[in-house]
Amino acid sequence: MTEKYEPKILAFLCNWCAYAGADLAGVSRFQYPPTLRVIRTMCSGRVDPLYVIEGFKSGYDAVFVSG
Amino acid sequence: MEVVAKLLELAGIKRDRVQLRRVSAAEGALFAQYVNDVSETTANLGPFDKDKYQLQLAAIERACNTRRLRWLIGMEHHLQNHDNVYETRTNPDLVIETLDEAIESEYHKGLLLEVLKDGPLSVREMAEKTGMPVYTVSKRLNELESDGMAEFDSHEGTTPKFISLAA
Amino acid sequence: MNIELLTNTQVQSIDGDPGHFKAKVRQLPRYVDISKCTSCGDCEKVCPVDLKSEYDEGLATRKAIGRKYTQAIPGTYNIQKSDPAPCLLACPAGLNVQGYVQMVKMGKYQRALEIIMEDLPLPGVLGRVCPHGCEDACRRCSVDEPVAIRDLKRLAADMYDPRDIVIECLPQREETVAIVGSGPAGLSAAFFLAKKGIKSTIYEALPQAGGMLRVGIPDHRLPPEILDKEIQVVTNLGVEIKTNTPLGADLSIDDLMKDYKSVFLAIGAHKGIDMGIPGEKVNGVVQGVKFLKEVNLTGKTKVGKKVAIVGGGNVAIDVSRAAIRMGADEVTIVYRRTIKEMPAFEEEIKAAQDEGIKIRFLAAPQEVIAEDGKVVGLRCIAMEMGEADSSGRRSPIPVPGSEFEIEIDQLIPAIGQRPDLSSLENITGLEISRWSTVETNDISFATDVEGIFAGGDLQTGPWTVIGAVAQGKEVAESIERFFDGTDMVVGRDPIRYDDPQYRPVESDEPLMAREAMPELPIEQRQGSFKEVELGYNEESGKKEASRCLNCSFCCECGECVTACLAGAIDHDEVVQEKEIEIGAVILTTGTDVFEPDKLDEFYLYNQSPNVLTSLEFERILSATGPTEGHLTRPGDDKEPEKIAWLQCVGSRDTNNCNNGYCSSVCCMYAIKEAVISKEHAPAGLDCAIFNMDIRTFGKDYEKYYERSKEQGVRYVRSRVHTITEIPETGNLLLKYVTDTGEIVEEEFDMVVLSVGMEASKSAIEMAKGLEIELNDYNFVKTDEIAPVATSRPGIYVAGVMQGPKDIPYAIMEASAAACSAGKDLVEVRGTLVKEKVFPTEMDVTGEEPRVGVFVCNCGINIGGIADVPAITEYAKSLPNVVYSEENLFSCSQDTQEKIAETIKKEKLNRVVVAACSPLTHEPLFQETMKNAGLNPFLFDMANIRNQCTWVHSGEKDKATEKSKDLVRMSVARASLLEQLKYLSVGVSNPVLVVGGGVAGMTAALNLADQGFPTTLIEKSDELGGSARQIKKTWKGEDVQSFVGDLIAKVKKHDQLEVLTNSEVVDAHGFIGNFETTVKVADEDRVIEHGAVVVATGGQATDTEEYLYGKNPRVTRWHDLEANLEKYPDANSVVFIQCVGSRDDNRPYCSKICCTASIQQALEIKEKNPEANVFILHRDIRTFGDRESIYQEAREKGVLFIRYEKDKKPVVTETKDGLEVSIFDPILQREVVIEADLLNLATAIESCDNKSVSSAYKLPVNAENFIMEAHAKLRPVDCVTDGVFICGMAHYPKPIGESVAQAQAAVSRATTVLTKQTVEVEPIVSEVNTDLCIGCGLCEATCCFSAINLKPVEGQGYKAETTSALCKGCGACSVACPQQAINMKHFKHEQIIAAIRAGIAAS
Amino acid sequence: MASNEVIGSVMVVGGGIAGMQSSLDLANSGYYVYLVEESSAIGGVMAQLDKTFPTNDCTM
Repeated sequence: MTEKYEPKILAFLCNWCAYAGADLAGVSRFQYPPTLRVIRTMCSGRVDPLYVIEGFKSGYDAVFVSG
Repeated sequence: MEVVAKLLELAGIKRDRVQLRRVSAAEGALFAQYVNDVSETTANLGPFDKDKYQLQLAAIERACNTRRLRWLIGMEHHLQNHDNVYETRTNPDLVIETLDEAIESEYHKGLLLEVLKDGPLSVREMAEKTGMPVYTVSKRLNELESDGMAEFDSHEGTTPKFISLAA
Repeated sequence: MNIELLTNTQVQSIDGDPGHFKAKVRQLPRYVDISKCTSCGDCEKVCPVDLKSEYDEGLATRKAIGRKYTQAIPGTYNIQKSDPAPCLLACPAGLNVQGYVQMVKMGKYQRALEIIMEDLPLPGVLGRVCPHGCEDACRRCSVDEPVAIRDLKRLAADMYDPRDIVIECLPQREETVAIVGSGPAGLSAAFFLAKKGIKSTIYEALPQAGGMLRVGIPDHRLPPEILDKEIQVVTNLGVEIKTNTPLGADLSIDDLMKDYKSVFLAIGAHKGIDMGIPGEKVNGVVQGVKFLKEVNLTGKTKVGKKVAIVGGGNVAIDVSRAAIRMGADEVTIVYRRTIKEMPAFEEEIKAAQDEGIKIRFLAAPQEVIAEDGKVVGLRCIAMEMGEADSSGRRSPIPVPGSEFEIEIDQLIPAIGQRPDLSSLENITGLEISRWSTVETNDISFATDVEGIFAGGDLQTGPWTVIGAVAQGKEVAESIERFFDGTDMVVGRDPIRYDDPQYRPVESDEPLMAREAMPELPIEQRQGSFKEVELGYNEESGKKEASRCLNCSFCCECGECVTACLAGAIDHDEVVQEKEIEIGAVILTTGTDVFEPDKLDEFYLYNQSPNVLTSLEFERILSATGPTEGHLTRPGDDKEPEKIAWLQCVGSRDTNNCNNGYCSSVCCMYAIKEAVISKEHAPAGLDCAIFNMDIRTFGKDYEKYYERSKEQGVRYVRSRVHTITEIPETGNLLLKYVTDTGEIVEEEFDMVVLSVGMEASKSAIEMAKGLEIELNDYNFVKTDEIAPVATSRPGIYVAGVMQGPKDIPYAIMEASAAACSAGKDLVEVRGTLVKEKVFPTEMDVTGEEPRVGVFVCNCGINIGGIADVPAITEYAKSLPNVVYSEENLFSCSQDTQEKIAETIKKEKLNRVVVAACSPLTHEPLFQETMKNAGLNPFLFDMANIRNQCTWVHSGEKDKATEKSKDLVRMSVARASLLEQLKYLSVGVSNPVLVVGGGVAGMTAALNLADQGFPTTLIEKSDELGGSARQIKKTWKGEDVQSFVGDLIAKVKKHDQLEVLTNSEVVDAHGFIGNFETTVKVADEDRVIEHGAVVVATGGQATDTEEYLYGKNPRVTRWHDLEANLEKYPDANSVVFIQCVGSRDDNRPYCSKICCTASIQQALEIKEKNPEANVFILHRDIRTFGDRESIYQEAREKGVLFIRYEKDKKPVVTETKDGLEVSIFDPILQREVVIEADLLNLATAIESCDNKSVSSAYKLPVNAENFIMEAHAKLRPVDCVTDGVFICGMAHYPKPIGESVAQAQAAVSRATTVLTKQTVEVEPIVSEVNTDLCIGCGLCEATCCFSAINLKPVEGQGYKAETTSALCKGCGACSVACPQQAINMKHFKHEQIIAAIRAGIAAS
Repeated sequence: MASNEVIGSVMVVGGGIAGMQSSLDLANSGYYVYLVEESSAIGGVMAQLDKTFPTNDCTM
């Protein structure tokens, strides 16, 4: 694999679903690139559009919302 | 999230930069897969230049803060899934159409207010700075005026200049 | 809090009846004060005792002081001790042998001497002349040779001058003591008196002090300067020795009694005993003791050329060796018995013989032959050993006519000594025995004359030096008591140890030869009294000392006491016998792991270091294990390339061991170990599991098995028949026969034995003591329909003590037992519990944030990948951070306490822990916050393990960078966190049970019995569920009568309402306060309740396979179950297993079908033994002791044929019936079976649970079984608080497990229902009413009806949150057009801060 | 205390995973618990295990 650009991605993970899923991915040692910067929210519904914009304004390359 | 994605698209930011995925507590493998996908997609899009989109992001932020959009964001779910007072379901296409129209209008207005922040500008100047066609600028300016968000300021020669009344 | 933990404790007995038992328990001390120990580990560093670590399965060592494992609870240290070591018990003076031997091992000679001199003032002397009974008692004798204890004592005294040891003495008292005699007894008494502050003066008849040590032992054995030095040890304490001062004319006892308050007579036994033969008074005959006295005092005496010595003791040998040194040409010892009986030390006899001394065994002197009054010869008679007398001792008897003469010019009798009493003659009242010894009290050594004590050889007759020393010490004690006027005897009886318990001697204890004592060469000994034994050097001393087996575990060297700065160690703690009163008892003592030593010849477990048990292997994989998780083999630390697992070691085996059951967990753990090995090892590790059947019957286990195949784990269906070690490589050669009959030899680097469980001996003993019935395999016997009740009412059992099972089921049983015990005691619930109080919370509002960051290594889970020190250092540079540190395990109890301390010390008001996941560990750390007086919401976690190091293990630098980013985000958020208060809401105690099968009814009945108003809803029109289709449990209990009984009880119960034809429609509310809408026969009813038990059940599926539904001869198993009598004539019955299970559609095992089919097969066989019964299966999964019916079926001729998933049997219709064709893997060909009857073991699926799962928001797994909160540890709780699951709604299971899980659900529900209030997380929405315009969008958005518009006077409508309902999702906040709603703990500002912090400024 | 008076406490013998669960349940539902453990710390065999199936969770 060639050296690829490694982006920084802002991630919002729902406490009960995706965050737990991400924990489980860890427990199962599924490997993925270290691109995410995770913010835990109680629900993906908590993710205000303003947070997404704030993410881009701060310089993230993408925003990933999972719940 | 749909609203944001649409706004970003209007601003020329690829909507792939915002990704929404469902992952349950039991789907560790799926989560890892999604991260791989998103990372890959984003890598292909290349770095996001936040400075280049400064104006656009500010405009989107403004748009998102408008009551109209927030109302629509809040109502979207309700409109699509519940009956209205006449016990009929609003036509989903109509909801989307309304939303799209609102998004576009609020975004444009956001852009105008952003460029007007630094002082009075003419319609042509606004069109130049925002990249919108002159006609659209006039139309949105008109809307702003009727909302009480902008007003005529002065003439520079024959060219009328406008100022923002928004915070 | 309400659990009193009694560690090191055993139950002795339980008396009484259900409701009021009295238990006697025995608690061994920890020897460490829990309240003082800081778990710093300093004691462990200095402890000299190396023991095998049980936690690491013997693959590493541990100390006698320590913790079971790092995260142990309680986390304080513990000293392991057993009874006093045999060496100590054998020593008359009770020296702590193990202690000083360990100190010599460590090279700490001073400390060794300190230990020795607790009991003995003459270490160098005894280090040379002690008869060392301790060595005879040494348990090392059973391995090779005893530890050279005496020589090690000498080494200590050689290496450090005993005179430099500080002897602590009490302040001097007024009373003084006179001691007559300066031998070992006198010196010892003087020494111990001095320690007690009692001054003494020693009167010695001879010109030099030392008694027999001076005059009875020649210098080649005890150099006089050693004796001088050690007498100084005594005199340095202020003891005066007056030599040449005998009792007698010039000094009477009365004189002494005038000047001293007490007199100790210790004049020894210096008078030789006559032989009693003619001629023994002639010239040239001299008593041995006299001879030695002359030699020792003057250095010369008359020595003949040809010397005969009579006797066999040490004196005889000493005389002989002295005579040789003094110039005798020929020295002969005449001894009546054989060398075996000779009382002299073995090494002395040998040395004498080496030096040229002859010993005439079996010869007795008869007459001294004299010429001119001078000895010229000795007539002797030969002896032979007679028959043993009543005491078992054989006496020598003369052989008639065997007289002979030897020519001599000197005869030295040395047959014994007795005290010379001439100086004591005029003491009135002193009683003398017939052996010329002084009679005293056995314990106090007080004579009949007040104030006069007697000891040493004077009291015992000739005995050992160490015996005399011991008596001297005892006399000192008596004299002190005499002075104090207290009873001299009481409390001094020696403690007897009839059956002392020691550290077991390992069967594979490595042999180590005893270090040889260097000696003076023979040629240098003649004419010289130079010391013969030269003493060990340090190196051999340490080596010799390391041979000690540490029989008592702790050696009581006291090093830990010195090391412990907290002063927590107390070696004097004693055993506590307690009686506790309880209402019920739950036994959960677990099992032993099968020890493959028993089958060593086959498995080479003891012979090859690379054959391990699975538990040992578990330790190798563990980050906390001996290799810190690096997968290497113990033999040579090589990384293995091929590992084999051998299944069923000690399970399913009635040939080699009597364990006919399946241990239920080994398949799964072997798969797990293989999968994890592959993760730990570089790519290409070959993992092969040799098995008979793979039994992955638990929830999601089958999927795990299938995934392991994808990950490359290899499964070999074969039992290995020979294992041989390849000596050159240490590899193991496995020979086995494949399914197809091919013989294969394969080499592996490592072999892991998947050992099963075995009833533990101690548990068996306890159960018998408590009169609790056991089953055939010594597990506690229970009924299938009462799975946690033992045969003794009021005593319950849970876990593997009842039989092998996996963790979730053990936990279910544990809760079930808690339910049963609780039910017995309902009337007194809450009478004995207390409540926990936390320190008052500090209000930090308005304070500048002071953030503390704690970065966890999680063993190597984080630290092995990310650079934890760098992250910790980095954290210090972040704004608001005032403190940061790293921990090995942040979650361990000691670290928790340390964090709390640090919070207080550093005045932290925000805490960030960078470790694992907040989902699992946040509550723990929040408790720590509370303990430190901080609000628990001022805490944040950075998940740098689950979401970082574990998933980026190949990118260490990037993982470190990401960790730093995550810490930065966490700190940014934490700085803005605000304190929140828990809200408490009342609990309503009615309870709802959904599902009227066995599980639901059991749950409902148990709840109602405990006084909770219970509503049981059942969707069909009758109770009973799927159990109605079953006739018998596998153990043979009648299911229909059980179910009928249950239904009757349920219907009758006054606390229980049954609603049939009912269904849950909708539910609102939360733990403690649910509101459920139930549709009862088309009518909606709202039920308020505090908890829900979901038991919606499972059912057998239909199938379209195998002509089911097309041919009447094809049935499903429960059709057959209900109608077995319909088919009495069937002569050929075929069962097909896994119909619809374990396939792509339902990738799980239905768990019960193997047992059910075998049960039916047996019934058919019983009714018609001639019938041919075939079971076509993929694996037979008769877990636990169900294995026994599998065995029975095979014995009765049921034929089992295996098929593969992709080679299913084919069923065709024929004229007379059916034809089943299947590929037989053993015959390697297609076989065709004619069948009258075909029975399909169709899969068990979950009943429809959609309405329930959506009403209570319960996630289901891919196969529609309701998910538990944690697959391993919370198998009964649902993800939604207050909702519990049991029965087949959770997963297919037999009745027993359903009953247990139902009881467990009750127990879990009880923990909610018994509370007055429950606390509600304060993470809820908050409305800024100034901004709120009352639009109602929030209300429309909220899925939980937690936010509503309420009229406010003069302001129209305003939104308001119902905190108890709010889940904190934040949807309302996003929906609010006014941005008037914020979420507590996830505030807008907090999230924005975290977003911004995620991108490094740099 | 009268001999037939019911006592609101329970003794749990064995501090492994099952014993701990029983104790926690009982203590949380209003009973005083004596947890009797033969060794110096609770945790039983489970504390020795590296990970647990089927989730490969850490056992601590």
